[in-house]
Amino acid sequence: MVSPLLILAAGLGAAFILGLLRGTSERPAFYVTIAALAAMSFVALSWVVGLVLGQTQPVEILTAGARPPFAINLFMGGAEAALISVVTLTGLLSAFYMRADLMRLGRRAMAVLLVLIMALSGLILTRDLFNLFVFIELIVIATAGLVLLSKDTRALAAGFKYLIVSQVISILLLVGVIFTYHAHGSLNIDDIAATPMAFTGASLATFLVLIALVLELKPFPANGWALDIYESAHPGFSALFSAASGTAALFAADKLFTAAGPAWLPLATGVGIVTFVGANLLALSQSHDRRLLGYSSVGQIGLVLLVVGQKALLGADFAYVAGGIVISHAVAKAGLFWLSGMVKGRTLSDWAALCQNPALVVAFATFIAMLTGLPPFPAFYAKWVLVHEFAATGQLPMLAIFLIAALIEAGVLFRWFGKAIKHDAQRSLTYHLSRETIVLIAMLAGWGLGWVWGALSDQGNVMTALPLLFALLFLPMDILPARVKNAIAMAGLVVWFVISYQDLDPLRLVFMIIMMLGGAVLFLASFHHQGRRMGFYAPAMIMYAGMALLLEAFTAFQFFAAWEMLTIGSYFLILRGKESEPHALSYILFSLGGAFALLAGFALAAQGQRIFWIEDLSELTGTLAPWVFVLLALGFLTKTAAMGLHIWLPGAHAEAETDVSPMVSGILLKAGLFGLFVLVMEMGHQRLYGVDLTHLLVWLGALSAFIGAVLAAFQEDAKRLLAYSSISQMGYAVFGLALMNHLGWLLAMMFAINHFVYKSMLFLAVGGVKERTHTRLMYQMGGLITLMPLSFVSVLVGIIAMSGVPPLSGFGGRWIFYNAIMSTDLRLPMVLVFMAGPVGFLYLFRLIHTIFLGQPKDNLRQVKEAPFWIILPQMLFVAFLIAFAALPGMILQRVDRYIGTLFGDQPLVWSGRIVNSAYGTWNPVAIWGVIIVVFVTVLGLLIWMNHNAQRVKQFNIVFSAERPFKPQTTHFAWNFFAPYRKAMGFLETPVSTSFWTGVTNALHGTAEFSRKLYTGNGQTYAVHLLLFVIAVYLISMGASS
Amino acid sequence: MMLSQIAMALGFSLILLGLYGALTNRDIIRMIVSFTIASTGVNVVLVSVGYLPGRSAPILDEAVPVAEAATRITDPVPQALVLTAIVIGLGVTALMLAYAYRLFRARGSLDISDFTELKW
Amino acid sequence: MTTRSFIPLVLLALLGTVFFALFVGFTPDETLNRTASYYATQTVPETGAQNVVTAIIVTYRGLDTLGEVTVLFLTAAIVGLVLAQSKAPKGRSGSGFLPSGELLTTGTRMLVPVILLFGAYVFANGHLTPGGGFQGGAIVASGLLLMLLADPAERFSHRLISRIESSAGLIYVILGLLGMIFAGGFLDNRILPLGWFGSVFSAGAIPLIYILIGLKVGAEFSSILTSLEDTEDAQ
Amino acid sequence: MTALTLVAAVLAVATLGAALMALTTRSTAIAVLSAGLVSLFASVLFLLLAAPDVAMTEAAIGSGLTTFLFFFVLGRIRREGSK
Amino acid sequence: MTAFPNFEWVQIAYALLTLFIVINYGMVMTAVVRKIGARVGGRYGIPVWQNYVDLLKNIALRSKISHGVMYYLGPVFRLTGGVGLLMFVPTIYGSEWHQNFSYAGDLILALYFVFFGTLGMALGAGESGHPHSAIGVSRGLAQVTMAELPLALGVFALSLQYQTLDITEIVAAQQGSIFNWTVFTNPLATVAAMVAFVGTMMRSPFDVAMAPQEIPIGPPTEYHSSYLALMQTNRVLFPVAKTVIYMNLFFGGATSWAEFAIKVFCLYMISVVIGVVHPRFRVEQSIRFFLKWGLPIGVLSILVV
Repeated sequence: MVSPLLILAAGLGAAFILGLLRGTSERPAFYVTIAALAAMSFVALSWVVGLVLGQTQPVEILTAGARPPFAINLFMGGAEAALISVVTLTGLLSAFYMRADLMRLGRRAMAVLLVLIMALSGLILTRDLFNLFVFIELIVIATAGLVLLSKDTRALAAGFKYLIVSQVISILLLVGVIFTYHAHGSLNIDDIAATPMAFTGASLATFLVLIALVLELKPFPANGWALDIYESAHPGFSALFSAASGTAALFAADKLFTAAGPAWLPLATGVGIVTFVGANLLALSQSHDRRLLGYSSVGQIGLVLLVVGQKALLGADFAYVAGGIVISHAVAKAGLFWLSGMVKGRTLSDWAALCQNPALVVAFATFIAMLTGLPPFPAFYAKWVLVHEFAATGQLPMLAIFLIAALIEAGVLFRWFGKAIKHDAQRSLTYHLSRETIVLIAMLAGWGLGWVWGALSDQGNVMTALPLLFALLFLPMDILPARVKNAIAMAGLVVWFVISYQDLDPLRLVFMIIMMLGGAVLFLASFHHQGRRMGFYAPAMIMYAGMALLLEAFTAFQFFAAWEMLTIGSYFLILRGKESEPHALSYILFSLGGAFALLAGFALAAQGQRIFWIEDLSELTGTLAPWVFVLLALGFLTKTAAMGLHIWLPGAHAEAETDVSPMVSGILLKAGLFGLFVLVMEMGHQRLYGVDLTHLLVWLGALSAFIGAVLAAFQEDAKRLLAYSSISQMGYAVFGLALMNHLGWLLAMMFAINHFVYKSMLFLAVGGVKERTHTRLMYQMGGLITLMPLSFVSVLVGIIAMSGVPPLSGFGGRWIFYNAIMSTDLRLPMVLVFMAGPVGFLYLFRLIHTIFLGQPKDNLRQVKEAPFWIILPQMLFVAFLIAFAALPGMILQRVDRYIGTLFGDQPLVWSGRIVNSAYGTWNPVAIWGVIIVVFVTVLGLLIWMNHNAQRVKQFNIVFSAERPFKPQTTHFAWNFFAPYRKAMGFLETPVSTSFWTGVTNALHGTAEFSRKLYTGNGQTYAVHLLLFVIAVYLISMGASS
Repeated sequence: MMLSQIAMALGFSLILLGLYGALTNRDIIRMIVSFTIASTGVNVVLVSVGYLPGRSAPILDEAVPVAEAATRITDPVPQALVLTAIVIGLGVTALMLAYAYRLFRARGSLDISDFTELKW
Repeated sequence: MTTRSFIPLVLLALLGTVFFALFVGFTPDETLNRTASYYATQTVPETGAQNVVTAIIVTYRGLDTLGEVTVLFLTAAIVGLVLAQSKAPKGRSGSGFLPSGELLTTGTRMLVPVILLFGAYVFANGHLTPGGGFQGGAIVASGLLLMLLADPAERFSHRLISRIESSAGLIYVILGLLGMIFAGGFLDNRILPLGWFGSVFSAGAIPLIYILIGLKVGAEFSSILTSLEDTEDAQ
Repeated sequence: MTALTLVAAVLAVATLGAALMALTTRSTAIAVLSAGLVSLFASVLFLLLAAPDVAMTEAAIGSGLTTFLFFFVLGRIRREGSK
Repeated sequence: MTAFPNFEWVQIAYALLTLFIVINYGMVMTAVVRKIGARVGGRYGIPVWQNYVDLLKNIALRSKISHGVMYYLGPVFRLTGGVGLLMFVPTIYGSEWHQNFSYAGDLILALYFVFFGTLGMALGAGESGHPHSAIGVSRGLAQVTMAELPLALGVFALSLQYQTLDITEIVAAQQGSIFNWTVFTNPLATVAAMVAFVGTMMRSPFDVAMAPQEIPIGPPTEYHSSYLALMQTNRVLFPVAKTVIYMNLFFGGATSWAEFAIKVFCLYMISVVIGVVHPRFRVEQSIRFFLKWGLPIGVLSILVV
C-alpha cells in the first residue's frame, strides 16, 4: 500500500511544480493539477479498498523518525481513507468543473486549489494538535483565495468576513492549544486523551480548543460569514467548501471530542441540535438557491455534530451513522452546488431550467432525497440508527427536536424541488457536457453509496429489493414509448403478484390484490397517453415497489423503508399534476411527518433491539406501549388522511393527473389502512391516562367520515369532491378497525375493497370527463349523459355502490357496519357515522347530477365519450362491483375466516350465498332477484304504456312561464346544497387548515425575523462568534457546576 | 509576580485589546492592525507558558552542555510553535491587506459596514 | 458609550474572565515535561543540532514547518491573484510613502549585499545559533525591500522569484520523501550523516532544509512585497 | 531575578501603552507604527523569556515586514483614493 | 342451501296479493285523508274513488315526450323502490302469506332501500333539464339526510334493545300486550323515529321540497300521463310501505289486515295532523329542527338502552 503521506506530498509537490511552469502555460498547469488530484484520489481510494478487503490494516505514519508524541504522526484508518476519498474526489471533480475559471486565473489558482485539498487531507490524517492548527490555517487561507474565483464582486466582502472570523477562531485555538500542551505535556491527540489532566485550567483549555473547532463548523447562529461565502462563491468552490471542507472539519472536531472525553460530548450534542434546528428553520424563508444550500450545509453539519455528541452512546454504530450522514451530505451538496452552476438565475424557481434535461432532474431528486435521508441512501440508514439510539437511551426530547427539524429541512428542500419542477423556466440552462457528467457522477456515487450502506446495514439492503430495482429500471427505460413502458409496468405488477401471493395471509392477500392487480388494472388507463411520458413510470413503480415491500415487511425497518419508498414515489407522481405544487409539498410534508412518527414509534418500541419484528409489537407492555401506539397510529392516520391530518389530501388528489388520482386515492390510502390493521392487530387496546386509544380512533374515524362527507357536499370541483369523499370513506374504515371486533374489521376490509373499486372508477370517470371538457368545475358541465354514456354508467354504479343503496356492494358494507356496532359498547360516535351516510348520498348525487344531468352547455355540445383506455378499466370495475355485490363471499369469506382465527369467534355464518349474523340476514342474491324482477316488471309496464316516447329538444321545457334559450340560466348546479350550507356551513370552518397555516406562518415568521440577525457586517459576525463562545461557555459552566 | 506571569498577563491584555479594536473599528485597515496586536498577544502568551523560571534558551552550546540540558534549558516546544504562528500570522495579515486593497478598489471605501450586500 | 462599542466591551470582559481563569490556574512548570525533556536529551543524538528549537521545527515538527512554508507560498500566490485581478490605473509605480533620496539609493547599493549575506548566514546556521530559515528569509527579503524603496522603478523578475520559491519547495518535499525511503520517516533529517556536533555541516539535512526554507521564505516575502508594489505591470 | 521582573514589567507597561495608542490614535499610519512597536517590545520580552529564536523572528517579521506591508498597501490606497 | 330458502312459486302470488291490498288500501286511505282535510277546512273535498279515476286516466293517456334514458327510468326506479320496500318487509305478523321476501335481508336492507326510489327519481328529474326539479331534488335531499338521522338512531336503539336486526323478531318481541310495544318499552327511540317519520312524509311543515313543483309547470308536468301513473301508484304505495316499517318497529306490527288498516291509518294521520297545524319550514329551518330535537332525543335513546 502506498504511504498516505504521498497524498500530502503529491498535492504540495504539484503545487510547487506549478510555480516552475511559465505564467502563460495554463493548459499544462491544469493537467498537472488534475494529475495530482487524481493521484491523491487514487491513493485514498486504494486505501479504502485495501482496508475494506482486509488486505491492509490501519496504519500509523511516523514522521521524522521519532515516536509520537515527540514527532508529528498521522493515522490512516477506515474513516480517514473514506473521508479523504470524498475530499480528493470532490476536489478532482470540482477542478474539472471549474476548469474555465482556473484557466482564467492561471496556475496560482490551481496551486491554491491543490494546497486546499492537501490541507484538508492533512486535517483528516494528522494526530497532532498544533499540526491541526497549521492545516486549519492553510485551509482558511486557501479558502480565502479560492473565493476569488467567483466573478461575483460580493465574494470579496464574503472572503474578508471569513478572514476576520478565522482570525478570532485561531486566537482562541492557539490559546487553547498552548494550555492543553501545558496541562498534558503533549501535543499528540491520542496522548492527550491518555494523559490525565495536570492542572485546573485544563478543562478551560480543552473548552477553547473544542469551541474553536466547533466554530470552524459554522454553528448556528455564529455562521453568517459562511452563508455569505456559499452565496457568492463559485459553485465549484462552494461544492468543495461544503462537501470537502465541511467533512474534513467535522472529522477534526470528532477527533478532538474523542480526545477530550465523554464529558464534553454534551457540548457537541447541544451545539449540533441548535445548529440543525436553527439553520433549517432559517432556510425556510430563503429564496436564493446557493444561500439556501448554505443553510442546508450548516444544518447538516450541525446534524453530524449532534451525532458526534452521541458518540459514546452509539458505540460501534458511530462510524456508520456519522459516516452515512457526512458522506450523503458531501455527495448531495457537492452535486447540488455543481448543478447550481448550470442554472443561470439565482432564485429557487430558476431551477425550472433543469426540466430541459431529465437526467439532471433525476440527479436533483437524488440529491434532495439524500439530504432528507430517504431510502435507499446512506442518511436513511443513519437516521434509523440514530433515532433508535435516542429512543433506547431515553433522549426523547432530543428525538422529537431532531425529527421536527428534519421535517423542516424536508420542507425547505421539497418546496424548492416543487418550484423547480413546476415553474416555467425564465432562462435556459448553461449547459456543459463536462458539468453534466460531473453531476451525474455524483448522482451515481450517491446510489452506489446507498448500496454500500445497505450492504453494511444489519437491517437488510433496500437497494437489493427486487421491486425497487425493477422500479429503478424505468429510469434508463424512460426513453421508450409510454405504451411499451406501460405494458412492462403492468406485467411487472402481475408477475410480482403471482410470485408472491402464496405466502400471504388472506388479509395481506386482499391488500396485495388491491395494490398489485388493482394497480395493473389502473395502468390500463395509462395506455391513453401517447409519446414517452417521461418521469411517470419510475415514480409510479417506486410507489408500487414500496407497497409490495410493505406487505411483505416483517421487521420494523423493512416496514419503514417500504413506507418511505411509497411516500416518495407517490410524491413525484402527485407533483406531476398541473397545479399541484403546493399540494404535493403539503403531501410530502404530512407524509414525512407521519413517517417520522412511525420512526419514532418503532424506535420507542425497539428499545435498542437491533432487529425489531413487527409482531413483537404485541409483546410491548408498560407505560411505553400506549405511546408507541399513539405514534404509529399518528403515522398511519396521516396516510389515511384522518380529520385534522387531512389537509394535504384534497389538493393532492384533485390536482393529480387523470390516471394518477385513482392510484393515489384508490390504492395509496390503503397503505395507511394496512398499517393501522397491523397496528391494532398487534397492539390491540392500549390505555393512555385511562383512555382506551382505540376509542379515540373510533371517534377520529367517525369524525372523518362525517366531516369529510359534509365538506365533499360543498365542493364545486369534481375531483376535490371525490377527494373529500375519500377522507370520509377512510374514516369509515378506520372506524371499523377501531371497533376492535370481528365485524368491525370485516367492515374495514369491505371498505378497503369497495373504496378502491368505486373511487378508482369515479376518479377515472371524472378524469375522463375532464380530459374532454378541460374543467373540473361541475357547474360548468351538465347534460353530458348523452355524450358520455359510459362514463355516466360508471358514475351511476359508483354512486349507488358508494351510498350503500341496495343492491350494489356498498350495501354489504352498511350491513356489516350495523352488525358490527351492535356488538360494541361505544355508541356516541355512531351518531356521526349515521349522519355521514346520508350526507354521502348528497355529494354523490351532486356529482352525477351536475355533470351528467341537467342542461348541456353550448361549448360542450361536441365533446366525445372519454378515451377508450380510460373507459376500459371503469367497465371492468363496474363488472366487478356487480359481481361482488351478488357474490361478496368470494372475497370476504376467506378474510372473515382469517379474522375469525384472530378473534376466535365466527359471528357470520356463510350458508351458501346467504350471510347470517347473530342479528340479521343478508341475502345478496335474493335482493338482486327481487329488485331485478320488480324493476323489469315496472319497466315493462311503462314500455307497454308508453312505448313510443321520443327525446325532445333541450329547451323544450318551460319554467316560470319562460322558455330558456341558454343552458347557463337553467342548469342549477352552483352551490347546489345552498340550504344545507346555511344550516351546516359552520362545519366548513377550516379549523385544521387554519391550525396548520398558523404553524407554517409562525415558522416562516420566525425564520424571516431571525435571519435579520445576519446583518452582513463582518464585525457583527465576529461579535456573534464571541457571543456564541461566551454563551456556550456560560451554559457549560452552569451545566457542570 | 513572576516573569512568566507578567508576560502572560500582558499577552492576554494584548489579545483583549486587539479584539476590542477589531470589533469596534470600522476602518478595515485599523481592524487588521488590531488583529496583529492580538496575534502578538497570543505569541506572548505562548512563549510565557513555555518559560521555566530561571532557565536559559534551548541552545546546547558551551554554556549549556548536552548532559545538563534537561535541567538547564527552558521548554523549546512553545517556541517552535510560536515561530510557526508568527509566520502564519504574517501570511494572514498579508492576505487581509490584499483583500482590503481589493475591497477599496471595488467600493472606494474602507468602512466594513459598507460591505453588507450579502446578508440574511 | 454607544451599543456598537458597548456590546464588544461586555463580551470581551466575559472573555477576559475566561482568560483570567486560565491565568489564575497557571503555574509555571518546575521541570521540563516529558516532551520537552525528550527533546532536551534526544535532540543531539537523534538530530545532531545544537539549537533545540531548530531541531524541533525542522525535524520533529517538520510537517508543521512544511505547512508553514506552504502558508507563505499560498499567501504569495493569492496576493498575486488578488492584485493581478485588479489592474491598477496606469501611473507612477512605487509605494510613494517615502521619497527615495540619493542617500538611500547609495546606501542601499552598499547595504544590500551585506544584508543578503547576513540573511544567508542566519539561515545556514539555524541549527547552531538562534535564527534559521524564517528569520534569514525575512532578512533576505528586507534587503530586497530596501532595493524597492531605493528605486521604485526597479523590476524584479517575478519569474526568478517564483522559480526559486517553487524549486525550493519541491526539493523540500522531495527531501521529506527521501526521509521516508532512507530514514525513519517523512522529513527525517538523518538521510545525511549527522556530522560533527557543533559544526556547520552537521545535523544531517537540517542545514539543507533550513537553507531551502530560507530561500523559499525569502522568495515568498519578496513575492508578496513586489506584488503589492507593482501590480499593474505584473501581468 | 527581581531586576528581570522589573524590566519585564516596565516593558509590559510600554507594550500596553503602544497597543492603546494603536487603538486610540486617529491616524492609521501611527496606528501601524504603534503596532510595530508592540511587536518590537514583545520581541524584547521574548529575549527575556529565553526565546532568542522567537525574538529574532518577531522582530524581523512581526515588527519589520508586517509594518512594511501595511505601508505598501496604505500607500497604494492613498494614491488611488486621491485620484 | 340456495339463495332462496323456502322459496316456492306461490310466494309470488302471495306477494302480489299483498301488493294489491296495499295499493288499494293506499288509494282509499289517501283519498279519505284528503277528504277529511277538506271537510275540516269546510270544503266538500274529492270523492274517495278519485285516486282510481286519476290513475286510470293517466294510464290511458299517451305521451311522446322523453328527456332521455334516466328521465324515462326515473318513475321506474321510483316505483321499484316502493314495491321493493314493501317486498322486503313482512306486512302481517304471523301470516305465512304476507311475509313477502323479507328473508332477503333485515331492517338494514329496508332502511337503505328507501333511498333507491329517491335516487332514481332524482336522477330522472335531473335529466329533464328543468331547473326547478334540480332545486327540488337539492332541497329534498338536504332535508332527508337530516330527517333520517333520528330514525337511524331510533332504530339503532331499538335493535340494541331487542338485540336483533330482524323485523319479524322485533315484531314478535312486541306481542302479548300493548305494553310490549316499543312505544311503551322505549318511548325515546319511538319519539326520535317519529320525528323522522313526520319529516319524511313530504307533508307540511317538511314539504318545502315539493315547492318547486307547485309553481305552475314543474316536474309533474314534465312527468305526465303514464309516467305520472307510475308515480301516483308509488305515491299511494310508498307512504304505506314506510308506515308499515314504523308500525312493525314501534307499534307491535299487525297480525291481521284490520289491525294493519287501523294502525297505518292512525300513524299516517299523525303527520297529517301535524301538517295541518304547522306552516312550512324552509330547508335550513327543518335541518336545524332535526338537529335540535331529533338528534338529542335519538342520542338519548341510544344512551339509555
